[in-house]
Amino acid sequence: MLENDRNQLHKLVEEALPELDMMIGWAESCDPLQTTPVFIRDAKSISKLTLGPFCSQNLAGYLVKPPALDAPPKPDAKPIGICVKGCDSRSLVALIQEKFITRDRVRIFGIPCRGTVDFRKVAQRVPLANVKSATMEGDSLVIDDSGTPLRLDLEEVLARKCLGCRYPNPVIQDVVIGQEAKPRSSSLAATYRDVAAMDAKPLEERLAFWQSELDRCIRCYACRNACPLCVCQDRCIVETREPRWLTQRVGIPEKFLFHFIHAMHLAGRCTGCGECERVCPMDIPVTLIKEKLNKIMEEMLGYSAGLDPEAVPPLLTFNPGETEI
Amino acid sequence: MKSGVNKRPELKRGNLMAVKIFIAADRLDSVLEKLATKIDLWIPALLKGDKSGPTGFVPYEVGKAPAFDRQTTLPLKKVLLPQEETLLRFEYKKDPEGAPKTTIALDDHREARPTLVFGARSCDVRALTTLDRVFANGPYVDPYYVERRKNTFFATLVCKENDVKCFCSSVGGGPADMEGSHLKIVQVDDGYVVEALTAEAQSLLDGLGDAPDAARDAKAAEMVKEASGRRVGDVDTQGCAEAFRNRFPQTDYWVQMVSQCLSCGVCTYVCPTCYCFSITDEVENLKGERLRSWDSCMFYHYTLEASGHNPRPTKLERYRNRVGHKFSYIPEKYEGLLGCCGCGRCIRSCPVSIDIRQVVGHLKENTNEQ
Amino acid sequence: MNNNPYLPEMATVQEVITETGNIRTLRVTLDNKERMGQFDFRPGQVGQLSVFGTGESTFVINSPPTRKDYLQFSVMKAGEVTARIHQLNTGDQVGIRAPLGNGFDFEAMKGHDILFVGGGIGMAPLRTLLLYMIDNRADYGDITVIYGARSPKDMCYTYEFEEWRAGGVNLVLTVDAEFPGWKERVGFVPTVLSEVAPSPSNRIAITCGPPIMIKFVLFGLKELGFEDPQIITTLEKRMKCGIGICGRCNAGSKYVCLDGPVFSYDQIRAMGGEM
Amino acid sequence: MRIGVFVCNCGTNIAGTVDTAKVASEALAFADVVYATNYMYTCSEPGQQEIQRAIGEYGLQGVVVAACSPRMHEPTFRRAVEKAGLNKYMFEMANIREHVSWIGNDREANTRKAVDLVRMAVGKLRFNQPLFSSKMPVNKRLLVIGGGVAGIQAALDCADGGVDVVMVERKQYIGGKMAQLDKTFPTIDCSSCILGPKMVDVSQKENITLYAASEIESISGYIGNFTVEIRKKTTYVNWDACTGCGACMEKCPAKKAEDYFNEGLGTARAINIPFPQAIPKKAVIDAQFCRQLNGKKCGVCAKICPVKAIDFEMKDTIVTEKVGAIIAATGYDLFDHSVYGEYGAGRLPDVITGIQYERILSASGPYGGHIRRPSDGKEPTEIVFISCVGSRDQSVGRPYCSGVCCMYIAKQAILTRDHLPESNSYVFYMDIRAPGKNYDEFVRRAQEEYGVQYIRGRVGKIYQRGDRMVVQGADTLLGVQVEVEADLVVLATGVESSSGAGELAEKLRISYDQYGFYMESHPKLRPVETNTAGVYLAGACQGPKDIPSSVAQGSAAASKVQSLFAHDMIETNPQVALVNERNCIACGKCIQVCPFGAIQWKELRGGIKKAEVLPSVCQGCGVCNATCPPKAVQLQHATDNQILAEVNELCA
Amino acid sequence: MTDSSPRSSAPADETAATKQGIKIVGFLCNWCSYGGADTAGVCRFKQPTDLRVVRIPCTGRMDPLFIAKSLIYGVDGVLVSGCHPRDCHYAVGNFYARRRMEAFKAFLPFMGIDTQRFKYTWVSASEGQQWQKVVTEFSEQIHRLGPNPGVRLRSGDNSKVSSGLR
Repeated sequence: MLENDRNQLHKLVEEALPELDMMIGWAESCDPLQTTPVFIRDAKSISKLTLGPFCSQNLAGYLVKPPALDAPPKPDAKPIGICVKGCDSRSLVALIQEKFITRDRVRIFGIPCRGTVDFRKVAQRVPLANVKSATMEGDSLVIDDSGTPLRLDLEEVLARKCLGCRYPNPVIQDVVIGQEAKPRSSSLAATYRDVAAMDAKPLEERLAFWQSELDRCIRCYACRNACPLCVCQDRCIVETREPRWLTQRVGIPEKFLFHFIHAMHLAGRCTGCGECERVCPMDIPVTLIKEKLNKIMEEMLGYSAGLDPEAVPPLLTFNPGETEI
Repeated sequence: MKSGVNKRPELKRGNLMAVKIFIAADRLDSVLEKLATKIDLWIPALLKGDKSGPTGFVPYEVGKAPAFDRQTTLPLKKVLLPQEETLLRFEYKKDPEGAPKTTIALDDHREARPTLVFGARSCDVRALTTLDRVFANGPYVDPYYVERRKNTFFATLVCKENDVKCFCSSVGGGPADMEGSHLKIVQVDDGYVVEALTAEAQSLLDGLGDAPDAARDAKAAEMVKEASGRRVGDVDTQGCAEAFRNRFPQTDYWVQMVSQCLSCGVCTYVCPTCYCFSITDEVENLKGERLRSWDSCMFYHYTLEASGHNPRPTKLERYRNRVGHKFSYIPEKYEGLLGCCGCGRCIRSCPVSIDIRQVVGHLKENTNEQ
Repeated sequence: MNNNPYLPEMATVQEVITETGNIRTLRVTLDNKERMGQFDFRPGQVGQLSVFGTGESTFVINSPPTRKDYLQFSVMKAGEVTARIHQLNTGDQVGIRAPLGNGFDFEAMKGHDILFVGGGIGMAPLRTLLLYMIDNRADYGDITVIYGARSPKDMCYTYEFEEWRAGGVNLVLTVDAEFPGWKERVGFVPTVLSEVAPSPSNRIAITCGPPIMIKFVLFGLKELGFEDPQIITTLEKRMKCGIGICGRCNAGSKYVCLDGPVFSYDQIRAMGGEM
Repeated sequence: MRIGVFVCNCGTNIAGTVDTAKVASEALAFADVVYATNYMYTCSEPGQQEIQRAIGEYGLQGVVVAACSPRMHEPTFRRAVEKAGLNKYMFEMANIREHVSWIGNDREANTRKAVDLVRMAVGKLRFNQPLFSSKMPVNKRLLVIGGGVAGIQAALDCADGGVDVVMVERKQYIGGKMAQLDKTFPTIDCSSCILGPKMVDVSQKENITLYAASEIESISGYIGNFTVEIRKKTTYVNWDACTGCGACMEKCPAKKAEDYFNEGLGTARAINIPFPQAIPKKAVIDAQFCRQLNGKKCGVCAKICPVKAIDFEMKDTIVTEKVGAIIAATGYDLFDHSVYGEYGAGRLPDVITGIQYERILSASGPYGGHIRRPSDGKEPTEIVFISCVGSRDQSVGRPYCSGVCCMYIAKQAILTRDHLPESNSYVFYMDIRAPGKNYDEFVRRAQEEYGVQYIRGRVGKIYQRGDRMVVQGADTLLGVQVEVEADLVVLATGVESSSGAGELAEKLRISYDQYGFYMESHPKLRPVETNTAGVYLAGACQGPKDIPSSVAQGSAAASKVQSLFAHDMIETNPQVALVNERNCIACGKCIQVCPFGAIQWKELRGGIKKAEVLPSVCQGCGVCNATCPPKAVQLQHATDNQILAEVNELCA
Repeated sequence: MTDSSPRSSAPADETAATKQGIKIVGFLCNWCSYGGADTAGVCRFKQPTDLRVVRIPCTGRMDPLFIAKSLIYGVDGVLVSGCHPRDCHYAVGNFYARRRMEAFKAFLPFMGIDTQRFKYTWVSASEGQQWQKVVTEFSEQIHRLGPNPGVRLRSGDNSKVSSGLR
């Protein structure tokens, strides 16, 4: 099935490429459990494009952080083709909504998603050093660790964000590749299960948890830079001295404030793609912080980001009547 | 001041009696506990509950289990170059007479305590040769680094297994490379054979255990032999300095290599040879500190000038500089020494799976094709 | 210097001169009298000026080594540190790490004609060498200085122009547009350069100023027949340590703080790297 | 930076519970503070001189005064430091009186708090920057919105002062509610006799441009430089031609049109000039009732019109005017009494409102000034007035007093007795509110000379009995139930904000209260200014008012405008937002949230967009600053670093 | 990481905090609540002395991150007060603020910070008595909670706190 989808993608991209500035998709990398983003400008590179549960990166951010060069797009530039999973598509909607991208500048290849593999979960089963290759066979992930192939149920090694996924199918797309996928969650409760579990703990335990987790933060800013909606990037206030919100100290307060800044700047904008958590080299559940704010936005203001290109993010507007929000 | 690392007499390997001990796996904890009474002890350890979670070097605490099973997520450079350290303290002193005159007192007092890193890897230790050149052998000597360096000892594991991202042999090292190490640790089935490689390392082993029996000694020797023979990685770094210079102006090449880069600092922070730092002042009322903290050449602010001009404004220039620094600028400055130890951490931790081996490997190709 | 190259020496501001709306000149002396007496440097070498609590910034010591009553720094307000420096008063203490960097090769220039082309604050690094040459006038041939600023009130060191001229300097001043009372030239520096048209033979040109000016001055010098090794400039980069360690000011394998800031154009071309 | 700290004793106001000498000595130990002292009255002339002396002597670059509230003396001290050569924004105040000495007696705790507040002020001051005003030209034209008595007064005052005035009135005539009144209290002046000449003045002044039957479409710009779009509504009559002869009205066959001017007490023709003295005296076709416009064959007016002014094809047009100041004088509306079912309103034809009764009393009214009841035209003999209908009643969302009802009931009762000497008037009231000059005397006259019976109490019910109505109520003074058989009941309906007030406020970018009345800048000290510079208020749009108050406020607003227009240029407040283009990521969020439209796009070379603040429009609220993710927009004098500095001093 | 930072591992100096009294930072809008606090002062309405006021032009200026900064770095309580809804000097600044602060208030406890340490309220310039009530009640609330430990406390052994995720 995956093979068919890949062929379909190749064919569609081949047809579309002459009208495109470039095509952004995934290609296999040196890591069998993760792809690498690829930027295709000529037909002979199309074969590099791949699909499947290792395509974890959210490519939407590349549209606002252009590859390599930092110039504003020319007005007559051709559209950019991009592969998006369900969650990625919401980032795209949010970026269109905030007018960072115009809809006609992108050709969206929608990929219904059955979940992406979290390599850390695989690592719990088999030392990563041993993973020579990984392939999908039906619903199983088959790991070749130069011994007997290890068969893992895909469900067991899915990324945390996938488990509560409500939008596996892109919410915006021009073409769709493959079969529609079934949502794993249809309720707030299922989507925000981890948030609820955290909320259920006593305050002191939550503080201890975050102190311990954030203590590991090395402020490499991978979470920030991977976030498609962290549109400030190089201008981010966590690095500036004017204004000067943070020092270069490595204390927990600094790290707390950094993650507060990241979270508050995404309040009402985060689409829950989980990139911040995926990229963290220190395995900090960074997305969980944003999930809490997303839950607040949904419950308090009935707003879920990245679904309606016409909507106004809730913290950029107000309703005089909401006396009891 | 010219007190370069290379001149330290204690590091010379004289006619040493091969002092070896065996530490049974179940005695490791008590041995470490004993060691920790002699010297400040750092070990590789889990940084999070998960056994597959991130690891790094931490000061030993009783009961803390070392994580020897794999390379640490974070390198050991912070033992010598902490992410944040105080370069000096300053204090504004008011004239007691109340006149507006204020004087400033400076204090750069520092202390380097004898420290042992138990469970380093050869790539990590090898990386220090790069840092040594920069911090200790330039026209200016960095006293903070050098004093720590002189007081720090390394007990290095012979690498049992490498993963697909390791390439230490490509950059002059190897799984059993003991260059710069003071103790050699070989993992055998039921414990560790630890061998002193220098005189004062011998004293560290005093009273920690008995010599290994013949079988274990043989097993250890066999493992060392196997590891020494193993060639890890196949990147051709010959002439990469020259090749880089030729590639430098080829924007297309760098666009291809760097397009997926997020310009985050992961690769530099996990890199054992990346040492770039920033200096900032922090002050509270009359007292303050001048801090040195890790910086990253992948960050925009790293080179941003007060005028607003930035010589490396995009990730293209920044990534190119990173590659150039390691494979061209450092070799040029230091007689061919590479600024890379082949540990593969940057590949492993890169959120978008950028492979520096590929970037370096393609430097020499004539075309712009990947 | 002490054995910790990061540790500044304490110095005291002796005088503050307001040059223009956003440029001030500080004259400082090291608090250690003995050190001040021995302090030696080459024209073009730099110092790291510390305002403790805000940070350090790099400036050329623009007084010449031949005049050692004080060390002079001219500071344009651009960032956090320079803004604090502008708030300094006579009697305030600062930290200094100096001399750093390479400086001008004034020995090699002996016997040559000299052309200085400066714009705005770019005159500061030239001033140290100019005054050195005036103080050793016999060693050098013709000295022509082309100095331009946006307007008369953006010009530094106006109080010294007479002294420069008296020292045998052909001083050509220009501003971008006509201003009431301005009796010198009007026009951009590169234009004035081609009007003055100094001969390139046996001459060394030293230029410093805003990047756009440098770019066109280079064209102008080339047109006049200057070769790369004859053209010398000082480079600007963001610096922190100032001693070739922290990594950020490199151009290729050279560190501007350590190997520079003075480079000839053939050197710059050879370095590669981002500017 | 060299900072001087001056701690004020304020006599014993501060020194009584704060050890000011200790505050000064502790302040001297703060970084950058080179001089600190305490002084008896820092705001006094010698106190200010002491600051100025210290600035000179110690070369101070910034000054902190710890004294009363900055809302009190910040301007004073800013002037003082400015005189000594400092930029006035290199100054901070620590409020150690209202916020410290006056609210606690614990000397030690107070002193500690005062020291903290001084430390925060010093901390902020380190990040202060000299700020400079810029100058903007003033367009010396005035827009008056609303042609009631307040608007007319303001327009005439300004026009007399030589100001070009544009007046916009949404009705087809000016004069507002006052034009509908018969007499005015407490002097019983004829309303139209005193207002008429003013209306005529408006039409005749060359420097007043009147747009009647027009509404405000949009307003952009800022003080000194507004651009206003005015929608001229379709009248179907070319007013340039119309002479107001009235021939069309006489011949118009559609006679059942609603007579708005007479509050529905009679009928009008579909083409109408509402009253003989109307200004402008121009006809308007009511499209709802016109036969021609409803597809029937007619066009009589077009045929009869001697100047061919009728134009059935007419459409709304938009005209643009540029002005430098705006006075809102949009007046009020009357409460819809039908919510009080117990008063039978709507069902009982002889329960009418006060304004309807005014029309009945008026000689130019529907009944020619004879008092009759609407139902059968009979002269009433028993007349009941009920006050506070839609005033002072929380249950209908009108808790406020309308202020004018007590007086106009008294007036109407008196006039009733004048017209019908045999009649009896009863007034049900809650309290008598008669605080104006000669007002209370007037009410007394009604009671004592005219025999009007005042009954203190609420009316519970009105119902029909025969051809009369029974008014049931309680006399709370006597504690008895009262029942009056009445021929006519007049409800003193309360004042409420004009319909559409909210929409207009949004166009004007001024705020309004929960009832829709416009907010003044300060309830006491800036009663006619709004918080949008260049927009002023006159009359009942700001709250219920009687005629003299409205007129006074009209004149007050006019004087504000004229003092503004006395300057050719105005200084802008530099405490506004400023974009650091280097950090701006062009996300547009600031533009999205700015309540004043003060931020716009600016294009740099290469098509790069950046946000740009218009300093003259910016009011300095800082919403943009709070919203901007990279903090490229900084509110000057309340920058992130300044606020963080204050917070940091507390975290230390 | 904390192990290389001498500062972050230092325990919060609670004795000092107790000795110095509780510190509450108040962000007050210039037009209403700052005036209300002035009014309370003019009327000599006695209040606890723990509050330190930062004057801001409008609650719309209030970035919730100022609150985060204060609480993370150990201020004991944060009180934000502005004009009543619909009475904003800038028409709508407090409407924006209300949403932002409400969301922030719900978020704080998730990170382990007691939401009771933060309060926002609306007090007009004439409501001196109301101001007295607000300050008194909030100060008492913070006193009951005691000094804010902030997040400086050493987290202890990282490996012992389980995430409970996955």
